[in-house]
Amino acid sequence: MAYQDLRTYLEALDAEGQLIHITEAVLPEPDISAAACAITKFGDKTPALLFENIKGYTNARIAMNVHGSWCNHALMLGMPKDTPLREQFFEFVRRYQTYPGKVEERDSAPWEEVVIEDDINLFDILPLFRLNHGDAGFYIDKAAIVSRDITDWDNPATQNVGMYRLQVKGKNRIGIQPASAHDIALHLKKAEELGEDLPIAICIGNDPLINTVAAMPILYNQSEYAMAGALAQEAYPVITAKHTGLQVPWGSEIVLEGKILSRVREGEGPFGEFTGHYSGARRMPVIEITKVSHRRNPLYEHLYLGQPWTEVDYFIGINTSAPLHVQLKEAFPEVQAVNAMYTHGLVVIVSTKVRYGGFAKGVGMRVLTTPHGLGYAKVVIVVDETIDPFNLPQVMWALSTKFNPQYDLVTIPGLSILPLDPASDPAGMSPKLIIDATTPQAPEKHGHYSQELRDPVSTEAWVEKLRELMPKA
Amino acid sequence: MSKKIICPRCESEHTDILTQSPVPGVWEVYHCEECFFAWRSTEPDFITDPAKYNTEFKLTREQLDQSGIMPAVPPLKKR
Amino acid sequence: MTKKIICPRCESEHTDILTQSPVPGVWEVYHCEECFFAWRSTEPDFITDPAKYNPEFKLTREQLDQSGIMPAVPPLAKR
Amino acid sequence: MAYKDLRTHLQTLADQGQLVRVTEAVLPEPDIGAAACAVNKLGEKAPALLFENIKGYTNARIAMNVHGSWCNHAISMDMPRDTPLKEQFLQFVRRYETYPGKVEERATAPWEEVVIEDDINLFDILPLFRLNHGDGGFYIDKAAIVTRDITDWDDPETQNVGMYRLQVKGKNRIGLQPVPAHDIAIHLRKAEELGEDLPIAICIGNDPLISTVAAMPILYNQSEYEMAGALAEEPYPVTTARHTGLQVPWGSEFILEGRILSRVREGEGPFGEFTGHYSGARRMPVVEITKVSHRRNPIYEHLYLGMPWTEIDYLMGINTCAPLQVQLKQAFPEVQAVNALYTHGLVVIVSTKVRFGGFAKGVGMRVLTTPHGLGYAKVVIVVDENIDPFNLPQVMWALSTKFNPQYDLVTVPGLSVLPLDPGSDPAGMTHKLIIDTTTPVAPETHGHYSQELSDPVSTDVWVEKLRQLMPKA
Repeated sequence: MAYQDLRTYLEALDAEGQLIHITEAVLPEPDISAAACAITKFGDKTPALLFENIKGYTNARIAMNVHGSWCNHALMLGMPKDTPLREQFFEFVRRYQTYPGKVEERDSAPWEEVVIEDDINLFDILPLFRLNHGDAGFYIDKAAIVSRDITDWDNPATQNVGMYRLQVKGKNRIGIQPASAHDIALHLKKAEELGEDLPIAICIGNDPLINTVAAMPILYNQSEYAMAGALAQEAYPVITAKHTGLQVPWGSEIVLEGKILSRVREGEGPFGEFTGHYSGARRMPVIEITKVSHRRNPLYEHLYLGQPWTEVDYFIGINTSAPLHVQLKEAFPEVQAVNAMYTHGLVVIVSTKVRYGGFAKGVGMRVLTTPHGLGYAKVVIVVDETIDPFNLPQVMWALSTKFNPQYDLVTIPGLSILPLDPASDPAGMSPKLIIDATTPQAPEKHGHYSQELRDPVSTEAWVEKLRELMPKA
Repeated sequence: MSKKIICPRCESEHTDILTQSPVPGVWEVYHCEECFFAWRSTEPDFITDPAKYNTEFKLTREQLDQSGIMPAVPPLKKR
Repeated sequence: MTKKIICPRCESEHTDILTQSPVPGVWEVYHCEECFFAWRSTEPDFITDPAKYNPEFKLTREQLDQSGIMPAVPPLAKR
Repeated sequence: MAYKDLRTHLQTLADQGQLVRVTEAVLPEPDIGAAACAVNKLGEKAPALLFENIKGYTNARIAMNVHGSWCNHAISMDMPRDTPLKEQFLQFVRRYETYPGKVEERATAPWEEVVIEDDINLFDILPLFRLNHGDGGFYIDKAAIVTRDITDWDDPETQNVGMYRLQVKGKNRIGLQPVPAHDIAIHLRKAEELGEDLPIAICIGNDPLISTVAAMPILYNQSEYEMAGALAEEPYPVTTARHTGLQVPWGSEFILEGRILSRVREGEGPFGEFTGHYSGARRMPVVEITKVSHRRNPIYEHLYLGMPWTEIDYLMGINTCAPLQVQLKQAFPEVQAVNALYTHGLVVIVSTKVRFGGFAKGVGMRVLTTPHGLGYAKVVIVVDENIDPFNLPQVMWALSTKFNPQYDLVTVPGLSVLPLDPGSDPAGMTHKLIIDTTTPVAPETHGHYSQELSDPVSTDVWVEKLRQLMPKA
């Protein structure tokens, strides 16, 4: 069953013991981010946090760490909370491949309850706070942002839902970072070529799936709502926001509408990014907000990010791995699974059958040439089909026994990479590595691999037998 | 304001109050109209005090004006 | 023995019974005096049957006699 | 020390829910190997197994997986069962640095209860079985093996306790693999130069610490019993076995005494090894057993090994890390922790402070030149001090953001590695890699690292606060 809004999902998390209500009075800084950082120290089953008593506010509520564990991720998919990561990955891939899912347009939405069009002050409407100490200001970092190509407005395939960082810089003024490779940058370019503003809708406090999709590298002409419908396995509800005419999630808590000002660039940043490093400051586009709508007693949702692992790593793990998996399998059906969970896929581990000598290096080069891999994928490790790429100790075993740097290491100089990679030099350029940790196949003949250990016959039967005999915790 | 509010980051005086806490007197949020920094009065002093602000993150309007532009502004076209 | 026991690995007939199960009749353990292979009568047939033994692991006395020595036998020295 | 023999230790494991008794009748093959392989598929907290009903035997008992989880390892160190791996490592290093510990010589031992000197048939005394299908026979793979230098018999420093694989090839005849680099090979060489046999004692079914020490790369003139005393933090009890005059553990279940036949080599192998590959067959020395002693109703202890992770990876994990840590810190006090858990240290991850540009590569080269690293350490990954090398997702983050192959990758061609490394080509030779994933410091200038994210102030306070609020499982 899918959750159509954040409230329903938080209730489900609560029922599963995956939500902590923080009722003591906390300061916006540094308490909220310190707590959201602290919760990540408890392992990979942590609950979400709901702050219900924030000093200075009368009724603000802030949800953090909503996606911040594999348990929460499983519950988002409607799976049992202890579902192993690998099974979640394969279920995600399976649903992803049912794209397009259904989208259901509704006439009215709960977020229409309160409307503000005059004297907008976002600082009064949203309980904004600083996330990391070096951030330049108060960011919105977990919004689903909707835009369209104004030169092709009626073509729904151009509508994009993405997640970009937003620095609230004035009462109704927001800085936005549209990375050049992302869909919204294409929309902005077309509008700016004509000297026109770009309508935009910023949707905050959402059902968990649309946020997952907004942060996912899908193709330009794919619809995020149809993808959310595929992942939900039921029709995804949307509604048209009348002020801009953009489709937004029916279940959002808060919808901000406005426009990106044409041809304006203004100081933005730094902001602590998913790389675990601050981004530095650059001049970036500016949004003016002209209408705010929200539910009564709205929930504000935010995402913590820091040095891994924090919420962002759970949030952009499986949804980065799944498209790579599907795209690689189109060329190489031998591919078994793709783990691109490290820093949005700067490190990618691929498990594959090997058709012939040198094949695994081909798979590695293919990773480097996928749309996402072109800008990420700095180190690609290819392992045998018998290795689970999500099981890092197994990957270390493959590296320890299957890898000989004389034959199995490929360095490609001077490739492109996202400029946020702090190691890139100059920013945006890096050599990349393919590490072939598969067993050599003919006509490759180095090493002496013929006799690999396999599980004894009847091991599987014993797994089940021992599961019954295990001491109950 | 009786006391001038100085931006902790760029030390400009072009600052303004963005908002005050809905519960009166708990905090105020300021922002800087030069470097776009924002801060709350209750944050730790290494955020709010210009003398204690982390030097690694100090940033002036001039530096911002020389920073990179992302994305580039395209040439104008006719529709 | 009425039936000759053949070593599943090197197929020599120089085999012997090492032991029989303390509970009578459950199994016997054989070994090969040529290639030093040992097996129990109750093991799966891909271990006990010379025709089904994994060819990757087949090994003869001749091959063993040509295999590496570890560690090398040192020259004799006087104390 | 809590555990002076295997029985006491098994009782403690049982008390802590870390022992499964298998009472159903099982066949020696394939059930015991399959079950011991299966138990590690049930997660990182796997219990030990005690087989109490083995078809064909009247009263045999076989203990498997005694060391086979970090819980069991913690219990063997008398620490709480859920102690995190890194804490176990640091505690292990702390006790290791108190070497030499005390040794207590006792006049009698429980293993003297039953003595067999005539018509020895090991197949009747020990419930031997084949572990992996490709093994050349029935092995003893978890014995503490004691020898001395016969040319310097009275110097206790020459006494060695090691763990070497043993193929039981006849009623009282055992094949032994003494790797040339190991201490026992030095003893054998001296005896064989004189044309004399080498006395040997094979001790089976031991307290957990002596197995840990026997599998540990300590120095030639260090005493394993004193090391066990240091790790136990109390005197380690030993008894002199009169037939050979060798000191053996007081608590062993079985003691086999005999001699390595001088200048004899005979076919041995293959055996499935810790590399996850079979070893092939070679001609190796032969042991003749002349006296067997054992406790009444002895417990036979065995170790499963296969594709990681299995018991052996837990048995020779932390005890491989600790000596490397101590040796590296002698040169570089900046070193924080060493993770050499992967295939006995073929992959090594070192966390260190960085003194100046290029320093981390120096640390990597030092790893390659430690006594153990010379024959292992094929891939060395150096990470910053704030990375926990035992936390692989953190290591992947360092690799993803701190590493630029143009500057940070060192390939050293043609180094030595143990011949069991299946990637070596020819066997025993390989290229090796140093991967520097530390943050560049002056005078290194590449990349843009100045602003790394750190935990918000008061995160520690929130960890404690949230610990109280966490839902109880």
